[in-house]
Amino acid sequence: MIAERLDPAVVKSGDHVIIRMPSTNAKIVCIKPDNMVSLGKFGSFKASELIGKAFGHTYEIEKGGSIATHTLAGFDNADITEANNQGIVDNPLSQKMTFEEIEHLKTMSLAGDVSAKEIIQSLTENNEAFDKKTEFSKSKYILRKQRKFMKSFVPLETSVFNVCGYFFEFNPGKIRGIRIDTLSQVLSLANVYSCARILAVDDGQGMVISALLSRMAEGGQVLGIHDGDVSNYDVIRYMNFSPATKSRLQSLSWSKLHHNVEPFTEHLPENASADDMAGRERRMRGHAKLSETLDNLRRGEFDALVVSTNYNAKSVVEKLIPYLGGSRMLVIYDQSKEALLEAFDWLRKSQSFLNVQLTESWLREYQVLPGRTHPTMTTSGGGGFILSAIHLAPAQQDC
Amino acid sequence: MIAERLDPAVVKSGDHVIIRMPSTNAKIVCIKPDNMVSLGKFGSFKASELIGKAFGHTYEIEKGGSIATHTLAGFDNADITEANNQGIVDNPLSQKMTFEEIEHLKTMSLAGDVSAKEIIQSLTENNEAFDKKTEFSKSKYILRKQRKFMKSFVPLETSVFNVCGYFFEFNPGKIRGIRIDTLSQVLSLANVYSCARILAVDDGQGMVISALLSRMAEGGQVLGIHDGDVSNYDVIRYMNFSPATKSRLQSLSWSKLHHNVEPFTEHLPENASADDMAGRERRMRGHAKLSETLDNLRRGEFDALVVSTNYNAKSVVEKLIPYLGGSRMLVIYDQSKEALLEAFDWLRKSQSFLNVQLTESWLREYQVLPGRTHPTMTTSGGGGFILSAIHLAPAQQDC
Amino acid sequence: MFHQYKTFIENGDLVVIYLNYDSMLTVRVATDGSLNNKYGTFRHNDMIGQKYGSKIQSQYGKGFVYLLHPTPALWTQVVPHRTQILYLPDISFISSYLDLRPGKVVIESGTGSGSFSHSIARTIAPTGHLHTFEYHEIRAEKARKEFVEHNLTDIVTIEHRDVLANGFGVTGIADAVFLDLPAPWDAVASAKEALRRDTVGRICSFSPCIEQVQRTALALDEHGFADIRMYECLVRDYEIRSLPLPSIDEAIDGQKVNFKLNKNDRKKRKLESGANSLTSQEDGNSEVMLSKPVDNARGHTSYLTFAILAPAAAS
Amino acid sequence: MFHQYKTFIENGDLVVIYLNYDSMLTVRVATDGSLNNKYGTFRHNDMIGQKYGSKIQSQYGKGFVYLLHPTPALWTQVVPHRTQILYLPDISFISSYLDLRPGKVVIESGTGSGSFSHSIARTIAPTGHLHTFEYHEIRAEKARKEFVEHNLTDIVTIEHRDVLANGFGVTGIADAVFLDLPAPWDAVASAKEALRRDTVGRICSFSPCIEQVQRTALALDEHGFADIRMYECLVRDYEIRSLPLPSIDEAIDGQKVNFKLNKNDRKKRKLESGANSLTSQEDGNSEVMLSKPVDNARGHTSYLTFAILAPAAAS
Repeated sequence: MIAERLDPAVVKSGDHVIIRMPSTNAKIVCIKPDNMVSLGKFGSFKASELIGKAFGHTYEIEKGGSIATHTLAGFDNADITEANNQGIVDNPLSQKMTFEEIEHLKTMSLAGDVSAKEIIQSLTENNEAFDKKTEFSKSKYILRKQRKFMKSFVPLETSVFNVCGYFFEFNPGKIRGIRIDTLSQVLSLANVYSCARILAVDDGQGMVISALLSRMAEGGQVLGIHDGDVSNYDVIRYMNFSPATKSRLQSLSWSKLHHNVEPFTEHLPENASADDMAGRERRMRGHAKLSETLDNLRRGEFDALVVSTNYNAKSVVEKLIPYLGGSRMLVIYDQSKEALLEAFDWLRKSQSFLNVQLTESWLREYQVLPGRTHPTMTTSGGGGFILSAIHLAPAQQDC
Repeated sequence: MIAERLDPAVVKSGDHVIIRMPSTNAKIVCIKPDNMVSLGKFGSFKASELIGKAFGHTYEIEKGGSIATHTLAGFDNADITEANNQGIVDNPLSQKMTFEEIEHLKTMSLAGDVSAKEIIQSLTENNEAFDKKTEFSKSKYILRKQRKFMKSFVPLETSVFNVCGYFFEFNPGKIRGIRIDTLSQVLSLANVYSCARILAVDDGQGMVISALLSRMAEGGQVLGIHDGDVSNYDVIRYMNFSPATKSRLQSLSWSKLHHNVEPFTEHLPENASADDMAGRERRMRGHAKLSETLDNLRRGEFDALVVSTNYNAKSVVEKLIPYLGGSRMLVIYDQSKEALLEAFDWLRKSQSFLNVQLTESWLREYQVLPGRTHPTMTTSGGGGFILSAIHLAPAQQDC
Repeated sequence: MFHQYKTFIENGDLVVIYLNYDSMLTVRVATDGSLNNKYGTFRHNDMIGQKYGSKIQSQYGKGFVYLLHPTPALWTQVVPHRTQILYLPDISFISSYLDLRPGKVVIESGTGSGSFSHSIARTIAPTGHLHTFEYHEIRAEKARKEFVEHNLTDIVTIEHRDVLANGFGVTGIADAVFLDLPAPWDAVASAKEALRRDTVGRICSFSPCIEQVQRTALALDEHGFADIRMYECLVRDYEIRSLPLPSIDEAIDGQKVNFKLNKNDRKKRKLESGANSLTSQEDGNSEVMLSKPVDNARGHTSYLTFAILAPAAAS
Repeated sequence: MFHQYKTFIENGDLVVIYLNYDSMLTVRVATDGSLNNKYGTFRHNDMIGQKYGSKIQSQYGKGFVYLLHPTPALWTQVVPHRTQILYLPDISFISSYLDLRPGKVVIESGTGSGSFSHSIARTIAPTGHLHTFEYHEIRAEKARKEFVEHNLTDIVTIEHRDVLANGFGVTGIADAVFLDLPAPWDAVASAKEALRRDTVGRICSFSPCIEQVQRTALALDEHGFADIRMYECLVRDYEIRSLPLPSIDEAIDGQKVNFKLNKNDRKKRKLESGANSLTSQEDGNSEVMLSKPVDNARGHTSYLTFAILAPAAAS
């Protein structure tokens, strides 16, 4: 009953890992044994140090780029009601250490000669106002300084949740602004499951296709239709997918949609060079792959059609609907509602779709701390829109 | 320093009052001494009974249509953690009273022969499962029954907040779907204040104009431009405005926008009848009023232009912008974002506006009860969109 | 059915009968069976051999219905509500956060009406497993019956059990734990016990009230869970209308303008099933497509509290 | 200035200098004064006599700025932040809920940075009065100075006072009380004391954390306030972009498509002030107007807890 172990227990050499820093900044790095991983002002550590270590822990960077597990503090009990105390006057002069002294400590910290804890201790001891602060203010002060000086980080798996969150925050344009809640709804609405055959258009560099692949097992298949000659599904390379998972993806250029595959007829002259022969081999493999992909497409009856496109959505859907099976889902994502309205209207007026819905997802994160629970003060403006519908089977002619 | 007393201390004869019922249903009634006010299944009471009584209290309807102040129960302390108790099996058979017996009680209650309290007591005493219920379930059960049987109500003032809330809930189409948070933002953005001169287009039956008038004092003025021959600002009649407040409103038909006022030249024949003379008087007053209104419009330099229209928003704004002063606000409301996009684009490209903003308000209500605090489970889908901009003064020619 | 699509309807299959967007039901197709509703009598024999997604006529051509393939999303819309159920936005977000994929082992408590269970099973099949626990005996029985009818018994094990008193009875096997309990904090210790310790374990607690979140977060913190984060997820539905937005010049010229809502869309929706009739009335070409949020929306379902349990020992 | 518009700028007036949508400042115009910024030197003498809403050139024609009339909404954008301030959505909603209108008497505590105070004063002028209390002495002094400079002293009285310890010092005069305090529950009794009892009194408490709401609601209930309701209000800003949305036929035909964002709008915005140059580049006509929420938004300000105090005796 215990299933195959899927989750990476520890960081492996060659993995991509998301490194979350105390500033809540993050970066994706590829862990190669000989590299140093630089976290800017949070220091650098040897990638080899992380190999074999568990995800989800907090590690502190020590002298020489080694790392050690860091114990997290639990909830503190500072009281919000003291947050606004009458006597305190904000004054940068209450810090007795000079700018130069603090800079010196920072340099020593980067070199690993002094720990963040020691810096923060120095700062608080030399801050005249610190003792006058309420517990709430003290806690806030220390947290702020920790974010500034702690040379610690948490390695996170490149799961769909984490990768989508990473790009949404740091490069939303790359993934067409799809937020993880919206992406999750795409997966649910499209009824993605282990051995589904899915037709997909993903002009967001493969974020959607990565999510589809992550839910696939043996028998599952994703066929991605892309513009240009080669697909740009860059996001996939961060996912640490197994070769088996990667093999579930086929891709086809729009320009080949109506392509007729002729038999492969290239003949080499008798005294062909090794290069010529290798070239023919390559072209033959390409021909076979294209032929196979087109066969797959034209077999039709796909289990879902999932679209995130820079083109006119209605024009895309019109072209691909013939390949979608009956009682299967059409799911279209876009950042703008206006980009979906024409398709929405067309789907509703068509006799081939049921349950046509245009929805917008709404997500809210909270800070949960004793006495200080509230929604986060800043948030994303929006996570995108989904247009979905149930596709009907064409009327049968045999009765 | 104590200002003029504005709020109605008690219900006056002829007032409109919002009656909120235990079901959270509500209705607006006009309190006339000889009328009965029917609240359907919650009974009827004599309007005269409410005259002189204070707003905001809960009144219970007693035998013969009299009313008495009802003491509200405070917070109860039912515990949500018991909400889902294992032993309870929902079973309508646990009620020992028959359908007929309960109906009989209801009839007696409507006649005032038995109080809601007594009915609920009968129901709980005859419910076998009641004692097995947790405190949470008991509290929920009683609240549900109170909503069904309590013949009580709360009279509310027809303030802008209450009237907008009433129509938004029960007839949103009438007020073009404007929600009170959005309407409030219109007032702030337009910088409405006591003696402002405001140009307004309100195709939502006067909800916006009512809100503008409510913020006016001596010196303030609202000029409403409407389609058709006469304005339909029906909402105003619910507001219990004083004659002085009502006199701050002028209105003008769009069809008169370019009207040239000629001197009033109607002469009566020597032996004119009383009717003829009255007619001439009426037409002369109408002529004077139109003339005055057009003078006011053409004086221009209005302090705000506030628009809620069924017409193309850009076409409306283009016509009225010449009458708006410099450094004054243009504020346009609509239910649909799409209806504002053309005007948005036009304003941004124009050199006559600064700070062009398209916003959507978001409002959330919560249930706050000990141990059971959460946002309300159902809500309105949206409250509308506001397009606003600062209007610049035309470049001066004199330098 | 729920984790394997079919193309044709066969005898014994479960079919979702779609009347309109808020009226669906399920039937198990049986030779010579029939379904009666206000649109007429529909013979199961007419369904057998049809493709999923087909429209079939009633016996005397009075009306029609659509035959849909069961999916967890449709099941959520037709499941008999024995409790408050989870809807698609929460289901989707929780599934992603808990990183559910084929092969994962999941614990759910309580089972409730089984709406989420079907979705979890679909996502972790064919190699994963869901252990779901329900302390209300009748609900547990009903859910068990559904899992059998839906051929989910190889993916789902349901147990009638008071997990607050007795724990989950498993140790170190779960990739993820989902709690939908009135007092989730009392299940945190058991959840920790049930989670794997060789990799990151994940937990989600689903509670409507903020006070439950506050207590659960404290319990998670006390038991060594980390990265405690809380979210809410909802969706907003939009409708579109085609409306004329005439220039104000028409009013200035004194023209009468008809602002009536184009009722086409509403008609179209009604015609999704029901009486046969025509629907292809074209829009006036002066109309503009306007969208707005549907008037009444779900304002809250529950707060979603997540945490991770880092592996026992960092090597 | 804040409750009476003027048309022309005179010596001694307060003017909001608008550089762009997120950069504004105020100056008090004085004969022979000047303002220096990166767009050049702007002479006050050039401002005097101009209409509010005019654009003026810098001394050597290098750049320009706009001269705006002060309003509470603009003041909210330029006010020196001595504390967290209230923004327009909360200000608007609270003002409506508390039914603020000319003639109302309002109590506010604390004054904070005075953002809301200016708005209240504008709304209740000329016959209403705001009593505002601030327990932080320096903040109180700064606010007092602003009220004097802004000619609000006939509408606003500010007092440096610890209202938790000493109450508001007034009885039965207020139509509405607004609390923005870390421990608002401790001010509920004083608020009740300050409210009129001959008509419906209204109270609003503004608190960022839900625990504050929970305690305040209990205190309101204990002190006999009724109809305790809690809200949150935010706005979402939209931006529009003109983008080409070509038919997929172009990709099928193998054409290269340029999806680049039309930068016009951004350019336009930059040109709101600053260097003189041209801006009237027309959009390509194949582009579609698309809106989307601005990427980063305010996710929370505070919870707004309201209650009413019904009149003392129903006659």
